[in-house]
Amino acid sequence: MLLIPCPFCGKREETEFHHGGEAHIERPKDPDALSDEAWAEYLFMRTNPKGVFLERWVHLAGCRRWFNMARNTATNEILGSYKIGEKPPKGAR
Amino acid sequence: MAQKNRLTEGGRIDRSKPVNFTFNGHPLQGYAGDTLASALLANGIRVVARSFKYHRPRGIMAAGVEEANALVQLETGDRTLANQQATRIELYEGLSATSINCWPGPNFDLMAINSWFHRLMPAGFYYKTFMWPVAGWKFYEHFIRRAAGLGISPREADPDQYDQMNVHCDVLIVGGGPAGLAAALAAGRSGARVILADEQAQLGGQLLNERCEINGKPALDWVTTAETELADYPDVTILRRTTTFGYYDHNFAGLLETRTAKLTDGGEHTRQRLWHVRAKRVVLATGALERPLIFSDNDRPGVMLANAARSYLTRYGVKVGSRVVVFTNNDDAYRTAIALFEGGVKIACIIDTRSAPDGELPTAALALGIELVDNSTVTGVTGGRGIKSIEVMSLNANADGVTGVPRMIDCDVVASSGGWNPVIHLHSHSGGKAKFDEARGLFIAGETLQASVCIGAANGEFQLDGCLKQGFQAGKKAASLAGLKKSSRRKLPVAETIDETPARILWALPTTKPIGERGKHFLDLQHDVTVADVQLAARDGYKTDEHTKRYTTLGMATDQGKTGNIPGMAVLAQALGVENPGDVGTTTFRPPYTPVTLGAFAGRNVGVLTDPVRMTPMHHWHELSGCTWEDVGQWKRPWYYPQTGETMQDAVNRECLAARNAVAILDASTLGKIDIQGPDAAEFLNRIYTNAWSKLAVGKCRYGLMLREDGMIFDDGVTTRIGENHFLMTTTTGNAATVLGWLEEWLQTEWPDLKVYCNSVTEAWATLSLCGPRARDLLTEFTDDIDLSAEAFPFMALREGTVGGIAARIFRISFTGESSFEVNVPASYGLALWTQLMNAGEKYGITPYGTETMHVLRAEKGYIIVGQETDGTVMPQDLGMDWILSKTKDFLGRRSFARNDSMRADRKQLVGLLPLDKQTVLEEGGQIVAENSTARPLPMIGHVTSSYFSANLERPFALALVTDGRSRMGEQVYIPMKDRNIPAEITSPVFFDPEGERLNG
Amino acid sequence: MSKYSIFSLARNALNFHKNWEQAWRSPDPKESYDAIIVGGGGHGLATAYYLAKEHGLSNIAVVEKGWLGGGNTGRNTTIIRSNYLWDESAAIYEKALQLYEGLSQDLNYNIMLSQRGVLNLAHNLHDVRELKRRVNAIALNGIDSEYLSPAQIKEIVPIINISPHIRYPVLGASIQRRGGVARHDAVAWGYARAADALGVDIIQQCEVTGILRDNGRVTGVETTRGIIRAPKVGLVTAGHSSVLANMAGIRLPITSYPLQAMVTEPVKPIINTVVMSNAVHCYVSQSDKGELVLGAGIDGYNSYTQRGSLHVVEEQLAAVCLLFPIFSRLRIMRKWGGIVDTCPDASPIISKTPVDGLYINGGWGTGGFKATPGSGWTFAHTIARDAPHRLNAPYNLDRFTSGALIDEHGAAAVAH
Amino acid sequence: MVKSFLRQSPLAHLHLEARPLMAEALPAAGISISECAHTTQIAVRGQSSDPAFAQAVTTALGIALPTDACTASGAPERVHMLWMGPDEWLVVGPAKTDDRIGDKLEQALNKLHCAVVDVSESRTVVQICGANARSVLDKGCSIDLHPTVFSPGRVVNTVLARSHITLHQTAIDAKSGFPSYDIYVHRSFAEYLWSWLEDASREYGLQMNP
Ligand SMILES: Cc1cc2nc3c(=O)[nH]c(=O)nc-3n(C[C@H](O)[C@H](O)[C@H](O)COP(=O)(O)OP(=O)(O)OC[C@H]3O[C@@H](n4cnc5c(N)ncnc54)[C@H](O)[C@@H]3O)c2cc1C
Ligand SMILES: NC(=O)c1ccc[n+]([C@@H]2O[C@H](COP(=O)([O-])OP(=O)(O)OC[C@H]3O[C@@H](n4cnc5c(N)ncnc54)[C@H](O)[C@@H]3O)[C@@H](O)[C@H]2O)c1
Ligand SMILES: Cc1cc2nc3c(=O)[nH]c(=O)nc-3n(C[C@H](O)[C@H](O)[C@H](O)COP(=O)(O)O)c2cc1C
Ligand SMILES: [Zn+2]
Repeated sequence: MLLIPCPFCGKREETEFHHGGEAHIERPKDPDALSDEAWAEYLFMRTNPKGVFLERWVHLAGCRRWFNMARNTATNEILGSYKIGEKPPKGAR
Repeated sequence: MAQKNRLTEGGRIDRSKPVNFTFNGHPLQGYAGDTLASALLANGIRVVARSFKYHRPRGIMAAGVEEANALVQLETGDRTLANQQATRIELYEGLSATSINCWPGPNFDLMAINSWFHRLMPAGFYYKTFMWPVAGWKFYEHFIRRAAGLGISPREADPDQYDQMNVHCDVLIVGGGPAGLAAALAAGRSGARVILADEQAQLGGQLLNERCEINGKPALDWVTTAETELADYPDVTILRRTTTFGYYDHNFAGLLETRTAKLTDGGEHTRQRLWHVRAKRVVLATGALERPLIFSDNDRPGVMLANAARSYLTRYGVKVGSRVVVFTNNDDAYRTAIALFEGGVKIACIIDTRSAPDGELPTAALALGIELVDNSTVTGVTGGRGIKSIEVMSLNANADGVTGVPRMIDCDVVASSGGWNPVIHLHSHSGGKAKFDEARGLFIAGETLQASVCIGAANGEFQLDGCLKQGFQAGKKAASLAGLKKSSRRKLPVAETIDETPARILWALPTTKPIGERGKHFLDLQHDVTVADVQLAARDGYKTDEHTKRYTTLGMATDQGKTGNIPGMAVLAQALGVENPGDVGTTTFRPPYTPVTLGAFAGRNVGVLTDPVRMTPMHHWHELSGCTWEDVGQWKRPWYYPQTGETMQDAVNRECLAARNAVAILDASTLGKIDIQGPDAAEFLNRIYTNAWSKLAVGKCRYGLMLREDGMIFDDGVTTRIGENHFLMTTTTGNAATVLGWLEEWLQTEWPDLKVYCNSVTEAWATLSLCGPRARDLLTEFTDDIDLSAEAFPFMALREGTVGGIAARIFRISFTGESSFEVNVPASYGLALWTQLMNAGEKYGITPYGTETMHVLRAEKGYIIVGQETDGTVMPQDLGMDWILSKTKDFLGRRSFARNDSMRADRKQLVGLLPLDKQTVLEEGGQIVAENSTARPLPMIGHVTSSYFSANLERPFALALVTDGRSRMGEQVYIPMKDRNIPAEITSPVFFDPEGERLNG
Repeated sequence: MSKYSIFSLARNALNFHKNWEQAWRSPDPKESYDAIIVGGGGHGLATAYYLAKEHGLSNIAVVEKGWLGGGNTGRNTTIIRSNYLWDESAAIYEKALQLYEGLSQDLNYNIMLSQRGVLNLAHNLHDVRELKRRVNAIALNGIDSEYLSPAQIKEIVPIINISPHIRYPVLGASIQRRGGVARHDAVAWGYARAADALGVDIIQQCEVTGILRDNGRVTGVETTRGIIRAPKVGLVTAGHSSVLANMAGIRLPITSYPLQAMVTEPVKPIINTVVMSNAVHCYVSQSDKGELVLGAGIDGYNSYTQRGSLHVVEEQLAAVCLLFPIFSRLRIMRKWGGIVDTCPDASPIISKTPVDGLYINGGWGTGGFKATPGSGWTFAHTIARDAPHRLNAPYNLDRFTSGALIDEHGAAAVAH
Repeated sequence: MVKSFLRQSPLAHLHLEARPLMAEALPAAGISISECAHTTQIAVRGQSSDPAFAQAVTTALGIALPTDACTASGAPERVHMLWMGPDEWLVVGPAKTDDRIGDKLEQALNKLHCAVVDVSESRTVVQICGANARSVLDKGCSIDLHPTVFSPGRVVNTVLARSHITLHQTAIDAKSGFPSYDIYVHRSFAEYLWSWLEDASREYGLQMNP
């Protein structure tokens, strides 16, 4: 049972959130310029690391804001959360 | 012969309160304060159960959670509880318990025949046999299943209630023994919010079983004072009968509280409450469990843990036997000998695996005149249903064999102690490591991933004084780490420290023959796993702890190996020639610490509270009208409104005809509605939807399709431009929340530069959808400020005004293909307007219709339903909806059209299907084949997505997805059912009013 | 390999079972092999077995970081069935089921296949439609499959609540009578023993930490027990698929989630079949030992911790209590988690990779136990011939580029 | 213009007003709950970092924009404002005020990038107070409601049982120390939530206010 630090509301139970997968996957600016492989990379390919993972969450039952979080997927230790557009906390990169 | 083993005084039972109960039908009596186990022992009952596999007679071996043998079926009928440990059942008036897994009873059990074949049934024997004939397992399995399984499940629904509670605290302390109590006092004094939970009905832990002193007074006095002090702190919560069953990430713990002393019956209360505790700090003061010595035939009724024998005497005033042998490898068991001796029990002797133990406790025991047989072990036990005597021999130099002359000692109880195992279960649940203390042969808590600490016996501190000190220190530190700095200068309690000399750890004790050849050395008493089984596992190649566990089922019973696991792993280590059992390790500790009722996990989410039923403002009108409901997401929607005597088809026909010929009304309030505002709103819609939005005029509506990035259809709906920078989007009922989430996700994470705000207004509006040729006539009666004529108010337009005196928005949009008016009023006026429309509409034949009729009507028009015509693999082109794909802008999902599979010519396409016999309604989900054949396999070319009888067309019809369907118009295909292939013709998917004249009418 | 039978059991009994041979050896890794299979779960062991048995490739090693079968093979709810929607899925799962049907004899190890039938419940009209679609498709593929009314369900599962008034009423079910359960550990052990007998080296406690490549070709693996060379390497590491692929510089369309399961205390037989409900994320069967084996839906976030969150279990058990009100007083004895590797289309990958000689088998998510023999059989073919078998050709990595996904989501919100 | 007698709250059909007032019968009632129907509720979206926005809101309503997370401004019995998110607020007006709040806001915010949406109909408000109010909420809500952490003026969007709610602690009784809360629940969930509250309150003794 994760205790997730929403950058806006503070620490709340996991049940208030929804996980949004890997963070920092940008939608290509010009999809037509991409090969099928590159498009597939954007659509489907994920790092899925064992260790520190930069991921997206949305505080669905709270402030409805999306944010990013750095969490160790091997231990569930949370290194910190940060707003969209901000840089990951130190030690997470 | 009432309670022949009960002492006349002593113990924490109330002799003035006799309690009647029955065991296997025999009426017996105990006292308030007894457990079922102590009462059975008081009454001289020895055989309580039979073992799992060999059906050997078994007695009571412990006094607490570690009991592996004495399982009973408690009560009968709907309140029955299976596999209950007699040691944890507080005795109550009228209790009735029976032995499980034996017939006719524990003293004589027919299945004991199994033990004759025990040689054929070593660990894992079933993997090696039952393979012939090929279909044979089904036959064997039938009998194996009936023989296995312990107690019986209730056969009726549970009459009791369970609930849950979420709480936060600074410090959660698990265990109310001396260490936990001390921690609670220290934390409580610093003003912390404390939860102290103990699984027992009384606090005190091990002190309840001892006669020791704190501050020079009986230790229990200190317990009482501590409880009184704690009760005074408003922020200290003490939970008795509450087991912390699981310890999860980020200091979250699950606790199970049993709310009544009568285990089976919640009465007026909830029977059990499951607590969700989020703690800043956790202190684990869970104590230690004694482990037995593993010797030949150590499962006989009368072999028990040394501290259990002590507990029955001190806590319950029960003599466990008349001649007791204490068998030990450590000093602590001498306490049992002394206590029993002083309580008037004859001690036959103390057998110690060590030579000449000279610690304070052995010295004190010897001073009482108790005989010590040192450097020895029990090599055999005689007596099946109760010990008659034991055989004792000296250990050889390596302690791997015995020497000398066997000596027979008469006795009826062997109280054995192999040392203590700290309870590190919870620590491990949450990802903490275990580390092996080689010197003492036990596992203690290693590194933790949580903000937690193990203290007291759970931390390997076995001295009372040390436990108190660790407790105070841990409580204070936890409070301070949780942010409370207040400190107290009260004097700490002290207890006498009795030095104990080191134990001599021997795992499986030798007998006169190799292990397995004389008697059985049981490790897991509940699953009948022996030392020989573990050795066989190692020999068979199952060499890791986890393999041995699974091959032998060691530790997989309801007690989860609380007494057997550690010796078992040590035996495995020996069998593998590994010197240090720490290198073999322990198998994984998993929640729950002790079993937890399913009902408690479910809590109040049962019955009518299972899951919210979402209701529209008109819900209760529908209910009263006798409609049949369809579940759509959490909503209930009217499916159809049968009148007396009508079948579903009758009702749907009537509703369909009314919609096309008169006027019909649908509650469409469940549709998702999203208010979208901002200067970039149109641009936002351009990206989200496949078609273009910038040029939509204010006051106009447009249909839109949303795709996922993989190009597949995700949702659809009509969006209206309410103002230059203001749109109202509608979504399908089931997807309302998902679509809002989708919009927010793109806005917030990908396009934060777009100036757009989205707000859900689904619930703000009641939507009453009127359709049919008389709809306009009816509505005209209700409004004088909106011109409803087709010219003034065309299809796909919005008007605002009043309807029936209520501020309203009317949309001329249609899902039925009829001239329609979707009237939206503030939700709390929905019912009033609905009622008025029904009254006034009577003369036009107004008919309420449900989702089924809606589906028929839309299908007649070839309109799709997302989730029915689509399944996550369907692109707009497949549905013939290329017209809605903008060629001039990018939108989500567009790039995926250019992938190979998207451009395949033979994709499945939406078509209509007309069954040739004009009678048969095809099965939705029916598969379509090209060939009229009964061969299997038979290649499929598509499937029926929607299928109905149409009263308007006077025939059945269907929609389908068919490979290359659009080029198959007029072809005959077949829909195979169990008994026949139904022929049908492929047609256009639009069956009614293809020109759309009615829409505009 | 000495044969297992009632006779050998009797013979050994005379001797206190002291003379059994080890089920498999524990050799040290050799310097090189013809092929290395990374991952000693059911799929990896089956791959090794069929490589040796069907393709004569016996100089191979199975390299396992922990203990055999300690991954998902050892923690799944053991449901076996082949009633999948799409032709491609039906074909491979049916192949697996057919291999299962003779597996105890083939391996000479009783895997206790119990074909007691698997029911999938429908709770709303949408479910009913989807279920019928599936039932029809499966039957046309020549696989046994029937649709049951609530009354028929009640006959098979008398303890289920079919009241139309409960929150998730039981409106119907599909049944595959040939479906059922098997003893999961035995599948791993049986394959291990049989593969070992054919000469396969099974190396436990040996973690692969790197994948050696030269010029776009695989040359071996780096392990905690040293470098082992081989011209062919098959990755079969389930939950850890991405971790291994990343070692070879490959990103996969896979996400790893915790999936929880649990057992109750044992009771006398009370349910004789397997009941699954995808809509409410729960499934139930009773083991031969008497426990109810219950599975939940996946947890909502990536994790490698093999433990999940409590609320997931609570929701699942509330649904169980609704469908089986008599279970409310039974107690959960143990619960655990596994790590499942899920693909976007809920179908697996059995494929060559961009690195020559490197093959991958993964993405089975919540439902690969039932596929174990078929997965190993086709993967062995793929490795031996450096080309997929007809049955696994659709499961290549390219499908994510071409878009030819095999979307089993309908079936497999939870596809056990 | 609007015939207000036609208006029905989502709990109206339960006829709560007609239920016996159990105060006397149950002097020890630990919980009292009631519906506060038909409050005005306006969702306001905008940039709190934009001083013009905050100023305009204050001008329109006479109360400050609560910019601290999870707080409210204004007095609960008058127009007040709840923080819903970093760019989202809920303006609440008592049931009987005229509906001009929305207009005032729209006028004041006219020129700015913002959104003002009348959502009065979306939710109803259930008020709960009494000695055991906190325990009842604890049965279904994971927020820490201890007085040292959660006090009058605190607002959270969260989950209660199986529905999303907004929880606003409106007061704490000076004498008894008992808290009062407003629970905002979407109208389609209202009946479910009410049943849940009744069920959770049962052990403490429940009193219903008209
Ligand atoms: C709770 C749960 C319930 C399930 N229920 C069902 C069900 O009812 N029916 C069904 O069909 N399926 C079910 N599944 C899914 C099924 O268990 C898996 O799909 C299947 O077991 C995968 O088998 P495998 O052999 O590929 O993987 P595994 O058994 O996980 O084997 C992979 C092995 O790779 C090893 N490994 C990983 N990294 C390395 C490395 N670096 N070096 C060496 N070795 C490594 C692991 O230790 C592991 O032993 C369930 C899964 C779970 C978790
Ligand atoms: N001399 C020895 O060899 C020896 C060995 C062990 C213990 N002891 C004595 O035992 C005492 C140990 O004190 P302590 O406080 O550490 O332990 P304790 O055993 O006195 O108390 C632990 C308490 O925790 C409870 N508990 C355990 N797991 C629980 C769970 N999951 N949920 C709820 N409750 C749980 C137990 O019921 C028990 O009441 C001391 O008096 C010590 O001297 C002596
Ligand atoms: C089908 C199945 C049945 C199981 N039955 C039992 C059981 O009867 N008793 C038990 O303690 N554990 C049982 N387990 C759980 C295992 O003890 C163990 O928790 C699981 O294999 C995961 O491994 P781990 O807990 O060591 O990580 C069972 C597991 C499975 C997959
Ligand atoms: Zn938040």
